[in-house]
Amino acid sequence: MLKQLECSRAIAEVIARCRPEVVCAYPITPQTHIVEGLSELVRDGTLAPCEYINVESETSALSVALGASAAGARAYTATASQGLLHMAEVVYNVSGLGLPVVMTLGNRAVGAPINIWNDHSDAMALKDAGWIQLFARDAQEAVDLHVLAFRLAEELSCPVMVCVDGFVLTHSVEPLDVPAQDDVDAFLPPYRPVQVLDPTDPVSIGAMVGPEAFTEVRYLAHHKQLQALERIPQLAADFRARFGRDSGALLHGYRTGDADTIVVAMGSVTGTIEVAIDELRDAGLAVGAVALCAFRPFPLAALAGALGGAQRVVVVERNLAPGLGGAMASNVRMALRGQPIPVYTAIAGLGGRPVTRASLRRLIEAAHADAVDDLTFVDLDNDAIDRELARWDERRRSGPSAENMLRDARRAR
Amino acid sequence: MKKPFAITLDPGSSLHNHTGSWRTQRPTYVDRLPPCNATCPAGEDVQRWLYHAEAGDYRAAWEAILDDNPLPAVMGRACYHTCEGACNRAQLDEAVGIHAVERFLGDLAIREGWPAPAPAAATGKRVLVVGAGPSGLAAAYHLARLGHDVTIRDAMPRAGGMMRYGIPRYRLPREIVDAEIERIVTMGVRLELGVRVDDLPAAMRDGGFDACFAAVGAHLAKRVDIPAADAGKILDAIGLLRQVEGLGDAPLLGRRVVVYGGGNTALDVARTAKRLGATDAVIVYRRTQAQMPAHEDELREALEEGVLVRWLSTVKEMGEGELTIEKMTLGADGKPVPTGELETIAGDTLVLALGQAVDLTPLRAVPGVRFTPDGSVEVGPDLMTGYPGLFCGGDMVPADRTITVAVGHGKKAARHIDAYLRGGAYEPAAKHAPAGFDRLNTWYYVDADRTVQPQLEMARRVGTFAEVHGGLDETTALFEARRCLSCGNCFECDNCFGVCPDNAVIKLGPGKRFRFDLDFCKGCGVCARECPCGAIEMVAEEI
Amino acid sequence: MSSQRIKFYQTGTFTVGNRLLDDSHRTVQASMTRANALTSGHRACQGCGEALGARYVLDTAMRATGGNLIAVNATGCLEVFTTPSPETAWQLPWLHSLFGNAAAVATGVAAAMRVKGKGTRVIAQGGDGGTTDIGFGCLSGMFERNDDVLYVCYDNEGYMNTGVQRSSATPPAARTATTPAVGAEPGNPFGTGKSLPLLAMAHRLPYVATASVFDLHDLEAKVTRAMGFGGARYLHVFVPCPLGWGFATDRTIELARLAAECGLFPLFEAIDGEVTSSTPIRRRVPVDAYLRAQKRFAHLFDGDQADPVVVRLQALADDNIRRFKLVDGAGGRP
Amino acid sequence: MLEIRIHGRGGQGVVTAAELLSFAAFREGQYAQAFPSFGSERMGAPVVSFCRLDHEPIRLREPITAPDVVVVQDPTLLQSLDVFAGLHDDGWVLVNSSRGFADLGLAEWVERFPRGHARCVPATEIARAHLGRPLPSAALLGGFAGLTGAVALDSLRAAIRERFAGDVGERNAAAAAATFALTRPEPARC
Repeated sequence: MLKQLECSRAIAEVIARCRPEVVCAYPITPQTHIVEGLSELVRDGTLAPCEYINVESETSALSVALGASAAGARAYTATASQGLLHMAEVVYNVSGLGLPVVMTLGNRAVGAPINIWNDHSDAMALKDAGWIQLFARDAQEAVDLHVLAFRLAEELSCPVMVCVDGFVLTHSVEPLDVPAQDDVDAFLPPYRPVQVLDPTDPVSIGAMVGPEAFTEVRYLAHHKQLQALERIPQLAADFRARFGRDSGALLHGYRTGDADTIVVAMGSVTGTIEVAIDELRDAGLAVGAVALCAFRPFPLAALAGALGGAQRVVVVERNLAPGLGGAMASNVRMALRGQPIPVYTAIAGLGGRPVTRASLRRLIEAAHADAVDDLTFVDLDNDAIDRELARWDERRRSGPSAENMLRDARRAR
Repeated sequence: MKKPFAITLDPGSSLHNHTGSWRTQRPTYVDRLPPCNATCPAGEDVQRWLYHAEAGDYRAAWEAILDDNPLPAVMGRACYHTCEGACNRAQLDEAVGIHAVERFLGDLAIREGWPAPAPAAATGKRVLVVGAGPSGLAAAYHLARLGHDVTIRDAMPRAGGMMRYGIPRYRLPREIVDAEIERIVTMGVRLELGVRVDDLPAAMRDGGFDACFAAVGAHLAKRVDIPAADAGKILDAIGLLRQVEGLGDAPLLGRRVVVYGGGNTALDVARTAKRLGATDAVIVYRRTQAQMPAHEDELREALEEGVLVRWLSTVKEMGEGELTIEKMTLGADGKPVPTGELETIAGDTLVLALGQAVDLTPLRAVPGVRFTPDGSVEVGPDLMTGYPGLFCGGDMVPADRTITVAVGHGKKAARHIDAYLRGGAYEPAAKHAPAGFDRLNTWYYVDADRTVQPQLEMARRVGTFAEVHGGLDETTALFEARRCLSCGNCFECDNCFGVCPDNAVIKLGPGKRFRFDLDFCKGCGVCARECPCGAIEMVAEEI
Repeated sequence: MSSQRIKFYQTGTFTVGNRLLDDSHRTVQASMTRANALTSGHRACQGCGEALGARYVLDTAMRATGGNLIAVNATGCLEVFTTPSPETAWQLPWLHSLFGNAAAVATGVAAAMRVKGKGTRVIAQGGDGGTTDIGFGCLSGMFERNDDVLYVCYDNEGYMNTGVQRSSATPPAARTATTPAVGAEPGNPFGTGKSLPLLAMAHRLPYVATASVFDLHDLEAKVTRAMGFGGARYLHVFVPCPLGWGFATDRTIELARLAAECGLFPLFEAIDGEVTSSTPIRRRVPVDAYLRAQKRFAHLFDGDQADPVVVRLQALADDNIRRFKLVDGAGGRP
Repeated sequence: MLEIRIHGRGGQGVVTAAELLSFAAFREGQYAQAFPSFGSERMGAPVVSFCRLDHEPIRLREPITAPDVVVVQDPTLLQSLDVFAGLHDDGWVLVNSSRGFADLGLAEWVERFPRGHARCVPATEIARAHLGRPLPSAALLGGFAGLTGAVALDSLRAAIRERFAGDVGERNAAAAAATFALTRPEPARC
């Protein structure tokens, strides 16, 4: 049943219907509304039994979830940006111990300069921490992915990070269907841990593993991700069967069938890209789009299949790997190894800069004509850059670039 | 549970890892010789019997004493307890009152009528014991336990020797002596009193004895010539003490008694004189207090009772109601030297307490028996004389003349006689290494001052022959027993079991002590260091 | 009096067990059926105080909870020497995550137990580095939320796992790999460091105590008492380290004893933020006796003259004795 | 290349010994590589360290499984480990023991080695005499130098003095010299 809701509220409600037993929270924008909503649902008894724990840091937040999960409780937390990096070693630890924690990541840039708006720098920083990373293309998928995430996590005993673009999705108010409790219960069986701290059957969890077995432990972590590649489409099909909509997949293709140029992206930019594709199709360009839902595991085969007929690929990504280009594009190139087609990287929407239909159309058109560089910065203020670089040339030290550029921008106005 | 590979492990799986390979030294449990035992002339295993007493198992404690000494109630009173002088606890607070616990156990046994242990199967061998003093009684008792047929002969009308005719009643009540002798007789030992044995080989031959133990004591009073107006006023100590015990005439001492000598007998006589009604009892001694051979406690009690001592003095002359004494001084060699300075003191009677000599008459003619220059019988390490099968002990042979030495001789002689009768030689077990104070970890022991035995009030002390010292009651005896530090012998405190960082000590259960698990012991040595009583040693590993 | 002393004198009253005592008066460690929560085969150094402390604490807690106990462990010596895969020395459910998050992980375990209504109790444990330094944020959070966890710090006064570096629990003047005994003020500077027990008290915890491996009766009484409280509790256990401090492996307990009996490590307990009792020193010793036994203080005893630093350390000890009332009357026998 | 494996116990200076050897060899212009094998074991546990000496740069980074020389710092290890694993028959063996191979039960086994290649030296006794402490590392290195000739005694002493300042260095150097004298082959008679 559709209701006009803030996405964060809807996520809170769907999390509650997933019946987590321990929820840990440390506030950081833009995920705060989710955990605020959960605190209310726990306090008013909607979500019960559940321990809601206000912790003093993200490290503690995920550590509490880790402990709860190891003790057999379904555990949930949410974070963003600096918070994810603050808890970074626990992120690795949860996956290393194979604990099926589900965490919402309200994607946000990582400072400095401090910036509270959306991009994917946070998720990309920890892409290799052993978690499954699912990116929501829209608010409804953001809601639905959590149900799927718990089931996937617990089946594989592997943590899942549900990546939801900060503000763009988290704070969007729109008609949303929060899966009904009965359906969630039917889809998501109670948590049966693979390993658990139990005084009647004691084990030691978290041993020190030396050179003789560490490689094998890591291999098995990789193997879990490969298993997820198989399970995600199956669970998506199950989800469709029960809830009647397509939420969750390895990837979503859009008008790729005969496309010469295919745009690959993740998250909330997907919708805008699809609109731009429609407009360009109307203008006669054979273009299409692929939205990755699973970034870890990375769906190499599925993506290769989706991109198989294209002559070029444009990766639009909301993060920058300084000194290289884009983390996502590097991964996409892996899917296309052996195929002599160019993969253009377009960095867009960093730190919350809007990714507009117009910009996207310009980008895609240029790419379609192979008139873009390998690495493009969408909507880059070239004047500001040029002035700052000139200053760099004058003097090695010219003060903080950000302030200089702001001053220039004011002057320009 | 299907556990994730490598990171999740089965409990206690480290038991596969035998850390014993780390060890370069290993702990070993030892039993060491506590100083009480080491110094006891009777060889009592004090620590062992206290161990039972600590647990309130008084019967077992008493029986453990009886392994070495058949006279606990006597010994608890009359022994000068060298054990307490050596007790390690004295370096912590005060020595354990071993004699008081022994006396408690001895008295309890008498009160409860506990019998001596049943003798071993009869050997058919017959042994004659001459002298029913502590040494003869002890020998008879041990020989009887070993299954031999024993007859004791004594010239006196009653058994006990010096226990009856030497030590005053106020120190050793006669009913105690009687009870402990009776227990030995009950074992089947024949007691023939009033029988003097003058020819030992003949007595052995005629009685069909396979061996003989002679312990007739030293009854001949040593005398010095002192010019006296009335020689009748000069008595000897041993004769006086016998008179008090009803042998011969009742003693007539007068009001002012002077005792000449510095041994325990001198004090016994002076204190006895007080009890017989003397107003003055003065001891005259040639040397200083520090040189006095008498036991410190005896002197203290005598002084409490009003006995006076003239140190560094000799008796020159006995006059009518007075004596002349000469003051002495200590020479460079520490010996007393006359000063020529004379003094007169009041005195109706002079009692000589200058020591006793052995009556060697019965042994003079025995072939092979030899004597020391100072008039003792020469014996080998097995206490046998030069005459085969004839053993001697107690005051007759060269040794300290105490009841405890005597009892020790009795035991020792019995063991050698037993071996002799079996045609072998007795080999005493090797002694354990000493358990010195430096080996103890005394932090684990609570400070606990010694229990004070009750004493008779002074008025009754000097007026009667009632026993001066009272015994401990059960509570105080238990307390005192538990002050024992158990030097050098495991008392199952569980410290080693508890303090091992590698759980490499196995507790075997009550009374069974512990075992080291060498699969896991890394040889750190914490157990040895923290053993309160020093019963663990670290030994280098052999390759 | 923090543990119930046995009134009637017993041979070896302060020993681990005593055949003369009623079972209820003996320590858990005297029992043949103790849990051995930390069992043989672990790879701790010979004479490791931490191995002892951990077994003491956990076995007592196992008894107090009827075995319904889970332990969470910070990274450090205790973790490394007990669980090198494929072998673990633990015999109770045990979880290790990271160096600085043990308190938070324990909070999570406790939350799970509460939500499941299992009544299982939780102990978190770590060394002084994991407690006073890197883990302090998580620990403080666990304290102020009053989560139902007993946090136990095994204090060996340094980062021993990484090779004996300074922690904020390292005592003044002590030499470590990062506070070398050179320069004007050799060793760890005076005026640094922190007291976690006092910080814990400032959180108004229901129960805070210090204990040491030399006095097992006292330690077990404190663990037992701690398990009788709900909410966040803190126990700080003194565990000498033969390697890091430089003393012979058989002297571990002796060193712990000397530390307490000279006053440098006070044994006390506090309820709701107030000190309620302290364990009196029975045989007081000067700090010399404790310091001289360790190589980490050897530089204080190089010269012929007594180092003034020893006097300063004695003053710290005296201050503890006064502050925690460690000496009653004459102060025990010297 | 000469590959050396040193067996001892945590706390006995096993790692330091390999390092000192490499320093000594470096002084002589050799290429030398010393490295430990770290486990989770602690003080007292059996530990092992490695040293490679060569006249060419050393690129190998694998543990030494087939050593030319095995040095055993603590003979109690012989009971629990195969310290000689991988040692080939023309290799060298140096064991710290005041007793002989016969007493150690190795008499027959050492016969496989060339004459003079297997020695027991009382390094702990020598260390006690020179240092007053039973730390046999330096003494054993002296023995190694005497036995194999792979480094000169002077280089070794210099390396020891460089590592341990003052009296401690002198005493260790003296211990090394003492063991060197024991193990050096008899000088040829003229």
